[in-house]
Amino acid sequence: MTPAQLYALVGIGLFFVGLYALGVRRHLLPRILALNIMGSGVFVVLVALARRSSEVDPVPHAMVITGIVVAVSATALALRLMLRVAHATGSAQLTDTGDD
Amino acid sequence: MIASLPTFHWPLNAVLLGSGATAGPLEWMLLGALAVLWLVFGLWLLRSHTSARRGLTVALHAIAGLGLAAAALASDAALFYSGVTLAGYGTVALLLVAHGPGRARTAAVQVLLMVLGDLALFEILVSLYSQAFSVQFGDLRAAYAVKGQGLSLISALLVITAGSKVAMLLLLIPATDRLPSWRPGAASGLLCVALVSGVLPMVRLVDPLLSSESARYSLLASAAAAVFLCLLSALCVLGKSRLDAAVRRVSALASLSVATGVRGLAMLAVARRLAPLSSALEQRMLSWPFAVAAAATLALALVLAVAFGGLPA
Amino acid sequence: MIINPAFSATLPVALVASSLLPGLIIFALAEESVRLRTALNLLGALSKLLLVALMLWGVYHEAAFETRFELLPGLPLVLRADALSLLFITLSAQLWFLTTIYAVGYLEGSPHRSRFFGFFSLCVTATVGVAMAGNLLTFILFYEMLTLSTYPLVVHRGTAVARRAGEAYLLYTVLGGVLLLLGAVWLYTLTGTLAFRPQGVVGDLDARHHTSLIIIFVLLIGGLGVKAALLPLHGWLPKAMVAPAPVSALLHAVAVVKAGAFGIVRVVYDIFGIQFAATLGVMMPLAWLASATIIYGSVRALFQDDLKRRLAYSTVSQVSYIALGVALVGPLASVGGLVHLVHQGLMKITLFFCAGNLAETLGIHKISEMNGVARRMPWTMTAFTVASLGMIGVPPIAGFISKWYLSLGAMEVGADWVLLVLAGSSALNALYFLPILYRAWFLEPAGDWPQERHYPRAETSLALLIPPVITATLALAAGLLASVPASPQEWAKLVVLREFLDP
Amino acid sequence: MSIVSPLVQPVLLIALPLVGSIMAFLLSSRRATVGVAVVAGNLGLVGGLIGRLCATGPWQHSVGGWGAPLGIDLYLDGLSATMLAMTALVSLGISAYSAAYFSATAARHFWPLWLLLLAAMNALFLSRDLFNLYVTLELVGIAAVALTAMRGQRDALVAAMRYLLTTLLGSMSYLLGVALLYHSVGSVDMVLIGETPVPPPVAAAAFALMAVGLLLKTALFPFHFWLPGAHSSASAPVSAALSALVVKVGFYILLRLWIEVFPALADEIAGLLGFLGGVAVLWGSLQAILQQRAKMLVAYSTVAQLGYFFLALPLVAAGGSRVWGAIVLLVLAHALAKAAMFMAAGNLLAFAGHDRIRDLDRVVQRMPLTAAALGLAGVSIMGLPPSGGFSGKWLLLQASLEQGNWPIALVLLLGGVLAAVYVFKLLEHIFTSGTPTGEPRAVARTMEWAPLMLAIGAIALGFLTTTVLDLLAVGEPFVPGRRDDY
Repeated sequence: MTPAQLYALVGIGLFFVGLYALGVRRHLLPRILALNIMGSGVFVVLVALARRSSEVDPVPHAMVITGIVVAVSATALALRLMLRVAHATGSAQLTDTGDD
Repeated sequence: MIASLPTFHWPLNAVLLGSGATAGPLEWMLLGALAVLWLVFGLWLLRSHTSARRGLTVALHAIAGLGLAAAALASDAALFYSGVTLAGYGTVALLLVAHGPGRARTAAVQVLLMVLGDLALFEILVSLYSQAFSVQFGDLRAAYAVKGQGLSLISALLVITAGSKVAMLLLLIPATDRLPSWRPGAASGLLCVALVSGVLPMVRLVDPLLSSESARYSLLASAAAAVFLCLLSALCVLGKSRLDAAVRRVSALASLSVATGVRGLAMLAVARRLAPLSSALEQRMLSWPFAVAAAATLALALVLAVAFGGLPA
Repeated sequence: MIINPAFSATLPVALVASSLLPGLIIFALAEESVRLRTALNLLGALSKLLLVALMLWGVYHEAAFETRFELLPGLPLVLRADALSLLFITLSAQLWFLTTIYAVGYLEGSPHRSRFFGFFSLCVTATVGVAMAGNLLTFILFYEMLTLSTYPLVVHRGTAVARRAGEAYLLYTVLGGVLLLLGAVWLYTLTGTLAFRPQGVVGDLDARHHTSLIIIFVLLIGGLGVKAALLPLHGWLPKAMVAPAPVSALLHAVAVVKAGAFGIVRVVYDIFGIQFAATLGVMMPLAWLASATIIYGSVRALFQDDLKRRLAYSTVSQVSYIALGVALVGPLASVGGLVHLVHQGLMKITLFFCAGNLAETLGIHKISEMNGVARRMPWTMTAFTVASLGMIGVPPIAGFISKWYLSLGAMEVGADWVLLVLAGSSALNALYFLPILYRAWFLEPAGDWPQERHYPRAETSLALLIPPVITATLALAAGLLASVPASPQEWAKLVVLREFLDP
Repeated sequence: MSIVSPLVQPVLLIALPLVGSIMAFLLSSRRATVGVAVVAGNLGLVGGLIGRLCATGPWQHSVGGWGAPLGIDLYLDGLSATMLAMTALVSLGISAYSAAYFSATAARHFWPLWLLLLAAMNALFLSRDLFNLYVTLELVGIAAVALTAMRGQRDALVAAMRYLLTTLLGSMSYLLGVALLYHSVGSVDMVLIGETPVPPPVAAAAFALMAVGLLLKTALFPFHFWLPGAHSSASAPVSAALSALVVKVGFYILLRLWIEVFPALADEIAGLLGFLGGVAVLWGSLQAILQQRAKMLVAYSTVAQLGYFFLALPLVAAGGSRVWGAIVLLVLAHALAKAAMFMAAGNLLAFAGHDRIRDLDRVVQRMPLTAAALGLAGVSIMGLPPSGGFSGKWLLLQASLEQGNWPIALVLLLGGVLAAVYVFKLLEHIFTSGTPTGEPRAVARTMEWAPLMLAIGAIALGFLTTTVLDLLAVGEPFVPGRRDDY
């Protein structure tokens, strides 16, 4: 097994860890973190798989950087929203479905 | 003398299914008879207590009279049928106006008999037309000569028509002792209807060149049908008290026979004119189709009698 | 005959627009602007009459009026005027004119009139479209438009009853529309065309398709039978009686019921082709269904005390005469059915006008309240009498002609049992119409009327009185003068000649 | 034809809304004016593009001269043009509505986000490589969530949060799929991937991941759990935007993948998606019928209508581009009609202060234009002629009967009936006479006209069917691998 594949597996592992957490945790903060972990997992996969031949392919790195920027902004929005929700409902969890 | 009367023909192609009117000896005579009777009827109407609705009476009398004239002069089925229905509905309406609601049940039976007769007449005309593809009586008569042979439904229907119309007339009899005065007047109106819509179809449709000695039989046939219908209907009219009603019926029959003696003569005149065509009727109507027809008529009348039981009295 | 093609292409559109545009403008009008609204209505109605006259003249001289527009790939929107469509258009144009006058008088001072007349015009637009549809797609388009534009009229009163009636109406018509749509698309997948052609478009299909053709026929007739109130599908019609009288008149005489019947004629003749349909063996069942409806409607009518409900059931019965005439495969019966399309319209609209007059002037809704009403409203009741005698088939009123041809047609094809059906229907008609006449003319009024309103000029307001008198006169004339050129009867003969007998 | 040279037009299509959004953010007043102007300009640009497209056929533009893989390629064919046109039209209606709808304070949040959303969507429809699609998709999601949360009520916030988690999860799963594909192909260009052989397991895994991600965003049953809450709790124009445009974005990408990248795989899961679509149609309609609040009803109707797009997928294998055309027609019709419906429902809400269907009597009567908008939009939703909804349905019904696929035909018809039920559940209150509850507030004219115009558009689409289909056919977007022959 090449290190690249190892990395890739790790990345996929991260992805599913995050997915699991997203599924089981109720509190919003862990869920947001879980999404970030999934994101990092995907980025790891990208970077790892970038090395398919001797020379390194720059495109995935570009992608990852872009992806990180996107993820950061998304996280920021998520956190702000979480605070608002916590402020409005009194708990940082998604209780009712909102469609009474 | 009659034969010397002039003959006119008016084509009315735009009217109905393309019709026309003819006035020959028979028509003149018929018109004369009708005019007299209808006048009597009119006078009787005006004499009876209907001053409140004189306008309506006059209008209806005029319309029904028009219908009678149209039927008498019509040389084609459609116009004839229109005239018959106009005269029928008009006369019944007039009787209702004259008698008021008191005679509702009588009137109802008369209406039912009239509708029955009209339906039968309609079927006759339709079935003859589908043979002849023309509404002119000439062609229809030819068609009847073909379709009316032997055991034919049409002859039966013809008897029903005649019978039901005459029954409308006779129906006045049993109830006469409760009619207002001048009851012959009332009868004369219905007599016109009976003549035009009951007897005239036979004149028009049945081939007149036939031996005359059987006239009385065939007239008897129609009369019998009429009496059957009439007695049956009378039962419906009088409802509960049957026994004394029956007695009254007999007595009234006698009284009317006297009262209408004059018109009996008139009828005889017509009957003589009709005599030749009667044996044709005999051949068909004294045969068992007639029996079937009479039976059917009775049954139908019974049904109607039950059906109209719920009508307002 | 030579007609400028541009003209012949614009005329159908103009005919549709003549009621569509006024309708759209009326929606925008304020409730108060009665004059303008009435003016628009009459303008539209009159211009439509004019255009129809033009078209009659043209079609009589065998000119072709057609407009096409590519709606779906391979499926154009076709508006075409042939003899059959003109039979229907002429009827609806005339009756629309009269009904408009009537409605103006009837709804005087009631709320939401702009809305009412707007949808009223849309309804007639849809009817004209249905009449001129040159293929099944166009027909469906206007047929659904008719459904949608009639619903607001049915529920116009806004009461809970009206809403329920509207729900019933929608339930039936939407389901009918679904059947129609399915049948049409299926047909299209088989034939590749939906055009209305004489002798139909499916005749040359392979024999293995015949089963599906029969199913398609059932689907189409089912979809149309809802509006034509064929037996199992008639339930909405009596319920829809809650609508104002002009609407009932429109529903029963001009638009909805007629659209269904007309559609049946179209499908049988111009989609399947009468002969082919007969060979499929679908016509006799249709005839039975129609006969059953005729008898059933009459029997139900016997037991209604509400005048409009009795009339509604009478419509259920009478409209099936049209289907019956079509179903008895034969030219004479066809004439009977087609001519009844017009005659039933004239007579039934008269009856509903009169019923409306009674309700509006005296507050009478039930037959048991009608004692002696003829003394108060002689003209209305005269019109009513003429129309109802016509329904019974008494000559020389229009109904007689229809019955005459239907009976002849029945004998022509040897279906003598139909004679019994017709005779029975006549007898039943007599049984449920004559008592009304008896009450109205010969009984004494029972005290005061429920809510009497007095009018200075006549027994009721002239706008309510004149239309029924006119339609009654027309019904009488259509029968008495049945043989003058371009009378309904003659026109129906022309249709039969052109569409069904020509090879 | 627009004055801007065609080579820059696509860039402008993205730049203009972006600049507009920044301006709207910086300006202290006149935000609405700027916004409407920008959206109108956007419509003009799209018009120009379409003119150009019909003249010269599809074409590609490398931003700043950098070609793929490092640069960004913009690509335009009939399909993207149609989606752009849809976005431009609907967003113009929504902007006109919003100009009157929002208070000054709310406008401060709305316009920047809204224009950003517009820019993101334009970019998405123009880009053709998987990674750009990811970025734009994410942008769309973020903007949409922010707009949903904007109203600030409790239910809105909760719904927005759920929406955000869902959409992020979707993008993640999509991105992982992209990564897998990139590994085996070495490019993110759709057509390239479509042409190079990919080891089946990788392809399957990638497609599964991307499909699930997109289905989450498109809210196909059973992934619809987030939609009704978000769409009903947001403020009216936002709901309109979400229902009419945003959900379509995910479907658009799925459609491109379906045609260009995974034709073989796609046909295998067509049955499953079709089934889910059918369930969505029935389930959504039933839920809509059961709802007591107007906006919830409309939201569930969106769930049902989205179902139609997937319901038709089993037909495309045999039906080809005609079925695709029908689907896109339905997408357009739904965009116009649903935007109109949501804005009309917003009018009811603004007018009566509530949207309980039960108490809507006479509220609707005093707003004839809104009532008309509801009615006309309803016609298209029910699929009655003449309307875009009808044309699409007719074509689908035709295809399904030609292929003897009766279940789909029946669901199509049944869906129409159920739609009629819930549409008239709203409409019948136009005519019933009740007593108004509470003191009604006036509604601005534009807020009544905007939905009416869109609804009329949905009807007009029924008459423009052939035109739209011709436009769609430009560059044959529904035939795989047609990209390289221009």
